[in-house]
Amino acid sequence: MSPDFLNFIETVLNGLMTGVMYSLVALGFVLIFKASGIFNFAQGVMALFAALTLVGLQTGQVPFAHLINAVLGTDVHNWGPGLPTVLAILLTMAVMILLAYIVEKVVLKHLVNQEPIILFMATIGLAYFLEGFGDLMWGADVKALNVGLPTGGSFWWEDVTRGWASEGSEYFGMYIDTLDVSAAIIALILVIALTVFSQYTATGRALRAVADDHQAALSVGISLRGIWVIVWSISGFVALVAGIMWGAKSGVQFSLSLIALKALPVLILGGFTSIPGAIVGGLIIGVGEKLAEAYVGPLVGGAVENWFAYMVALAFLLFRPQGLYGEKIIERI
Amino acid sequence: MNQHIDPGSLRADDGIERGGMLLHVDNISLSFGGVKAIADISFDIKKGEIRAIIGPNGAGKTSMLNVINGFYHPQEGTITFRGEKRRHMRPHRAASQGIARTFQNIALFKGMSTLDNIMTGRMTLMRSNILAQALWFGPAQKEELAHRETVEKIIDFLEIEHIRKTPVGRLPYGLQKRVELGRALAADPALLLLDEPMAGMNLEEKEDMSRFVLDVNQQFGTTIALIEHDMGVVMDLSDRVVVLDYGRKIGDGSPDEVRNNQDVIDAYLGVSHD
Amino acid sequence: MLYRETGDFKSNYAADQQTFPIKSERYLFWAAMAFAFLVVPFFINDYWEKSVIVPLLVWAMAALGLNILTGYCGQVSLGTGGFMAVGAYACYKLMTGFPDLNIFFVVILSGGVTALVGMLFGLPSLRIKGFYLAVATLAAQFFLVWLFNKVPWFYNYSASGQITAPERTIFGIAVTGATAPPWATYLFCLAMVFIFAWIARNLTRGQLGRSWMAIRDMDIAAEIIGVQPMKAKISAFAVSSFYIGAAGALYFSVWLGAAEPTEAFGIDKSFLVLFMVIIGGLGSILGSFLGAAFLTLMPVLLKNVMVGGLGWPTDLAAHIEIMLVGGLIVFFLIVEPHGLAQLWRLAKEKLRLWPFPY
Amino acid sequence: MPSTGSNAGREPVTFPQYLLLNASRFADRTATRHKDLGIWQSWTWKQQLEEIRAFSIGLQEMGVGQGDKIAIVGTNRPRLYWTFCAVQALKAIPVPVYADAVAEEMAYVLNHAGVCLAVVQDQEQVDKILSFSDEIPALKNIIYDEPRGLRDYDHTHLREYSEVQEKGREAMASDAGRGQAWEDAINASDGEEVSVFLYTSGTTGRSKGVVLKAHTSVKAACDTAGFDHLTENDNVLAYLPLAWAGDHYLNYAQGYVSALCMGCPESPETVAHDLREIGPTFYFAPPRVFEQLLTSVMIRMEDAGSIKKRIFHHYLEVAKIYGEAILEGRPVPFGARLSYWLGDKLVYGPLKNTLGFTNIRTAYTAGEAIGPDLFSFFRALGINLKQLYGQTEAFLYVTAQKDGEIHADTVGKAVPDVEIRIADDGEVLFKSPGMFVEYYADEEKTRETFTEDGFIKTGDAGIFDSHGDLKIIDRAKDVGKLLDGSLFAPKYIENKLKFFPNIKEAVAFGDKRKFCTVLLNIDLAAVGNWAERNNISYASYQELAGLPQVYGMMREHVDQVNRDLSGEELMAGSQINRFLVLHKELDADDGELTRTLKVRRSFIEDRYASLIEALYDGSTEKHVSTEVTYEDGRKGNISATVQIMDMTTHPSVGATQEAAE
Repeated sequence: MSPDFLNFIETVLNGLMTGVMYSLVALGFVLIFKASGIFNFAQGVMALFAALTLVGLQTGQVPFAHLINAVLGTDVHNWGPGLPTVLAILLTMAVMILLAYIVEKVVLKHLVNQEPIILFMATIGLAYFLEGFGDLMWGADVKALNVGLPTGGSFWWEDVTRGWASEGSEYFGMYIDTLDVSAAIIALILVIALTVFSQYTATGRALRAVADDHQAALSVGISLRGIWVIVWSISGFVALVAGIMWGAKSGVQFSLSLIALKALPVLILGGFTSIPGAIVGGLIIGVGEKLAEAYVGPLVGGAVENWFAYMVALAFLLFRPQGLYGEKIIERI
Repeated sequence: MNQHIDPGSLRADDGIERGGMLLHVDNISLSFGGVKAIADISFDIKKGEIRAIIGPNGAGKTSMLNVINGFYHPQEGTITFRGEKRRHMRPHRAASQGIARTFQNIALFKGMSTLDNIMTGRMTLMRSNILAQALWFGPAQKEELAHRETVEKIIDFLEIEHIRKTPVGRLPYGLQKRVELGRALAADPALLLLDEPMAGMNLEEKEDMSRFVLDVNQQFGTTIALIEHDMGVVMDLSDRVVVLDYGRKIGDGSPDEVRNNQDVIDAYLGVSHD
Repeated sequence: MLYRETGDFKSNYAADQQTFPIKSERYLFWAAMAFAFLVVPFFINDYWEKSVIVPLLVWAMAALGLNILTGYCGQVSLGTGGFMAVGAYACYKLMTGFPDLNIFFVVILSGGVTALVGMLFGLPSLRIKGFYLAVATLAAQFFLVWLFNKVPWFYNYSASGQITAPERTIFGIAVTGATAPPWATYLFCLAMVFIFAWIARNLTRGQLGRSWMAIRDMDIAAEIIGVQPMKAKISAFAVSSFYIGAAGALYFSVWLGAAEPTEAFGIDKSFLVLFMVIIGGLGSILGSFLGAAFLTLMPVLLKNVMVGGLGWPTDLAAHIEIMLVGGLIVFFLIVEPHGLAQLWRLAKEKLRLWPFPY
Repeated sequence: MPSTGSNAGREPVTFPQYLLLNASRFADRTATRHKDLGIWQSWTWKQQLEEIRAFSIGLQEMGVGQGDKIAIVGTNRPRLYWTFCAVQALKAIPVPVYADAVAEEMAYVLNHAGVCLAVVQDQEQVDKILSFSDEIPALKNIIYDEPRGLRDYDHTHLREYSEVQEKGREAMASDAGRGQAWEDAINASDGEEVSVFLYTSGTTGRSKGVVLKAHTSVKAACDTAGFDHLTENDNVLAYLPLAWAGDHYLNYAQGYVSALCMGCPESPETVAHDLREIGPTFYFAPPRVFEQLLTSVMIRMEDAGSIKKRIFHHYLEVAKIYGEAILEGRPVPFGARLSYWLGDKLVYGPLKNTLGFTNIRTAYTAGEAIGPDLFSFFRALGINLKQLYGQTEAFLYVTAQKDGEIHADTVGKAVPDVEIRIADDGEVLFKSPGMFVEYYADEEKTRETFTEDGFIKTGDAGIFDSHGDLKIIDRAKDVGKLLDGSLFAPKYIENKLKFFPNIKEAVAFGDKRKFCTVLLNIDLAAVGNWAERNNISYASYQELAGLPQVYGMMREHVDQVNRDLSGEELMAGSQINRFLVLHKELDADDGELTRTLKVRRSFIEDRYASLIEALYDGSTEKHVSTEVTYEDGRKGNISATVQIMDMTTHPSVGATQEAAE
């Protein structure tokens, strides 16, 4: 195989890995959208918030230290060496569930019959609030997150791929980050778990019932608000996983919340209500983006990644407004 | 300013005599992804008449109206309106040719006042360009005020003066229906399509609405095609009735003829399909 | 309570349809305008100009634009920052390319250029709605900012990649550039915003405005009664982008004086303007102003209190501000989805009926 | 006053002459407004002249001439008001008819007047007239204002208003001198012709057609317009029935002589709203309208927040104490003035504004007695509300209160050029410039009404109080005398009692008896409310009426009335000696009230003869059993033992009254 082709494969593989991350975030969107019709813009910030909380707990930060110092004139930062990773993850999960509960109680409950666009705006507000709140609680500085996943390039894979190159060509093997691989595996497990959950558990069935028909679900005695708390908790969990992966990869910082925006084109491709759609869409966007950066980027000065996904989505929309997996809508009046 | 303007001036004028053919529906078939909604239906509407379209639920009545005003595009057949033959047309084109419409489930613009809703009905008759509108004073205002006057006459006609500036979302159902009729009338329609104008009304409201429909027909000479479930209303109001069932036409004629048509009786009494 | 409407009747439609049909309100409005135009210029200083009033006016202009698109026509846009960038760069290119062109026309032309770009990005709205459209506008946002970053022609190949506004005058008085006196920049912005608010009012009260609102409230019915969806939507995009572009031009040339795309025109600006429109009130000219005022003045106030008054660090204040803005958005959506303008309307209704409760 | 008038300096003596005058002196001032199609359509005097002239000549073309009677039927609409003038211009006679009259009544009036043409508002009236048209041979044509629904009617005898106007315009176009001839004919009049037939509403028997002459009508209108300083800057809202003498006088007659601007409401339902928009400067309403207004104000305020409510009531108190004094320019302490000023900003001003009363210079009420509290309420807000006493036969005004000389219980002094005298039996007699000629085609009634020296008998009994103001106490035929010879005016006493919100009805007895007694009906809503607030439980009206606490309350009210009566020289003798609270509500179904809810005195006297006997025989209670009719028509019996209470009377001195207060 020629090095060019191998480079191409490498790009595709990297794209797939990134795509998995996108899928992970998109998954959170889809879950909430299916169950409540809410397009949760705060999903990205939830990931950031989860990651911040996790790091904070792991490293033993005092919450709101900044504020406390400013108000009381003290100088506190840490309360101790921090919690073990597993405990920190569990605690963070508890925080995310609490958050879901509060969101339902304080926000959603009051917006039940509003138009989708209003709910969408509310989640934007929520995103801002959470962002400010997270920063206030844990500080805005970039933090490293280490939960013990392997990182760095895989030498084994480098060796294997070097052997694929045609004789005599200068090829030093493919670079692949082991973290990405673990992320992909975890994402896969998550997807399977969620599928199993929604297919085989009572709660899962209730979720699907609500997604199909709110009124009918209500009439058979499913508590909509309970469902909402569960769904937000699950997407909180997904956000936590995404936060861990992204955080471990590039540090816990504000830009993490922007991956939420990246999930949008993914959703457009996959459709707002389809879990497989989210996965496939994420992969397509991830691969497309990397390929575009590698092959189109140099022609126009780089950084194509920023907008390429949206343009793909836009083009796609014009031809198939209902998404990959959506049904054609017959409009009635 | 103050002289009483003959409401008849609202009538859109064309060359067709009263009683002449205004609309021909020829062999229209419409299906959605293999499901046939309308199968090979033909009928006509004469100028100046009230034509009822009746049939059980799901008979394809609303779809028929949707075809007539261009919202659905039939796979086969043609519509001839005022002598112009067509199969496909955008709804707003149909509107500007003089087909106005009310809807089964009220489709008013909820955020706008009664006045603005009815003014919107004059959409196809207003001409001033964006620049004139931006400057307002001058041609745009003049045009706006002239149309306002016409709209006020419709408001007067429908006896909804007291809700002129109320956002329609706040109005009770019966009044919303009336505003919707007003919006359709505002277009000076040559053909007025009414999709269940009396659905969900109490007896008194039905009587009011029937009176308005008759008045519109008599005073403005507007041709009306209406879908209605209340047989009493249909028999009282309409000049001719076409009966649909399962997307097919099973009867066509005067109210009496239709009443005695065996197929129609079967469709209504024999098999119920909802 | 403050209203005295007895005997304030209308004997023609022109009077009935005027912007301020109530006499006392009309007088109040003109008094306020007289104050803004004739009194404020004598007292305005550099701080008030740069930190409070000019920002307020610029954002009000942008909010007007977005309100036309989102509030009146119902099309959600997250591309405001990008369109402001188009206005700003068009302004820069026009200022440097045609040094003799009056800044007034530069701003108008910048709006015009943005309108064209807006129409282009508005095309998808003919096929897609709601969130899908929001995503499409995000494409505009990211693409445009990237474009201005990557194509040196836009920043005249300057080494820093920044654009800097040269001095331009009106009636011999500088309104852009470092030496422009505060009162001049203020008056320039005020006049622009006044004119365009008036135009916005005209457009929204007429046939075009009704066609926008019809599309917003029920697009299918609108089309059936004769609204051309394409004309309505594209015109909304064009007009909206015009305003946003003009705001971008003022933002760059009068307020900032220099700009660099990622910082000045990022996605956060899109959200900021969207928030102004929501908090102010969708579908309300007044709301655009109230929203802009609220979100411009609140940070100034918070900063003065927390940093100036309590001596807290700036970043802490910034976090609290973000949090508060987010919280307020949610609060407003819950308590009054129609924003400050609706609160104003309700208060007005109460006052008109005073002492009766209804 | 007029110098450029078309009748060359002569005082106009007919209303059409005033039309010509106004069209020249106030050509571009608005004469008439009408809320129609969303705005106040307006006509200047000049335009109004054009409209009237076209219609008038159109009528002429249809054959209308001197002495023809033209019926006018409908609500307050400009075209109907124009019809008056158009008809008068031809020396024909307008006959306004109540629009809500049933077919039978209308047929009577049309027949009696010999109407040959009817100008009506809409389809409803056309239908009504067509339903009896074959009974009225004289009636040849009908003209209607609103064409709606009439398109398919047989138009051989039916015309649209605008069509008639069109005909008039055509006639003028084809004959250049026609318009001038029309004006000349108007100017030629000496005002001796009949101006209008006003049919009395006919609460007692058939309606009578009051015949009024043009120049006397004009004179009366000029006198009162001068009295209240009405000018072309005034405006009014015409909302009372067009056929009522008051409306014809206040809006048409005074309107033409003072050239004020008259507004017509959009519809009878929107009067309150239209009133607020127009903001009249001169306003008339019968007491019941003011009463409803006050009630609705209080009810609406019930739902207000507690702070607002407190402000509202606080300042109402302030107004109650100082308002009238300030209105009349009497001395008031500075603090009170300040407080009233604040109240005006917070409560009175906005309140008047929402009611549409802000611009009122003069408001009148008349027709029946107005409660002193009600009267002062509006005056305390700063509204110059006054009372007048009028008669159709006088062409309205007999007396009116002068600004600054206001007493709630009088109707003021005679207006300029009116003479009043009180007959020996207490009946008020008057002679006025506008007084009528005769009842149309009813010589007998006419003769009965005039005294030998040319005064008119009003049928009302009255007295002059110490200020020389006229006080109407009752219908003359109901006024009687106690055995000791003192005057007994039952209605006067009853009204005083009924002004207490707790008393719904009162029936006084005393004519040819030793002393005065009353039967009372409590107001179930008001007293029930009071009982609830004081935790007094009751199961029925009967039980509530018999409670000792209620009797105590009634006793206070009766005592207050006695106190009032004792302060009035002529009435002091008829103080209430005994009273009882009736065990059932007086009810129209039982024949105790008329359908218009007026007490049928003689019927009650028979029905409760045993109770009345008990009132005079000194017993303290009486058992009665009364047959009642339930709403569904079934009959039943209720019986009760009714308490009778004795009162002490007060000596007849003015000083007593003041001391008591």
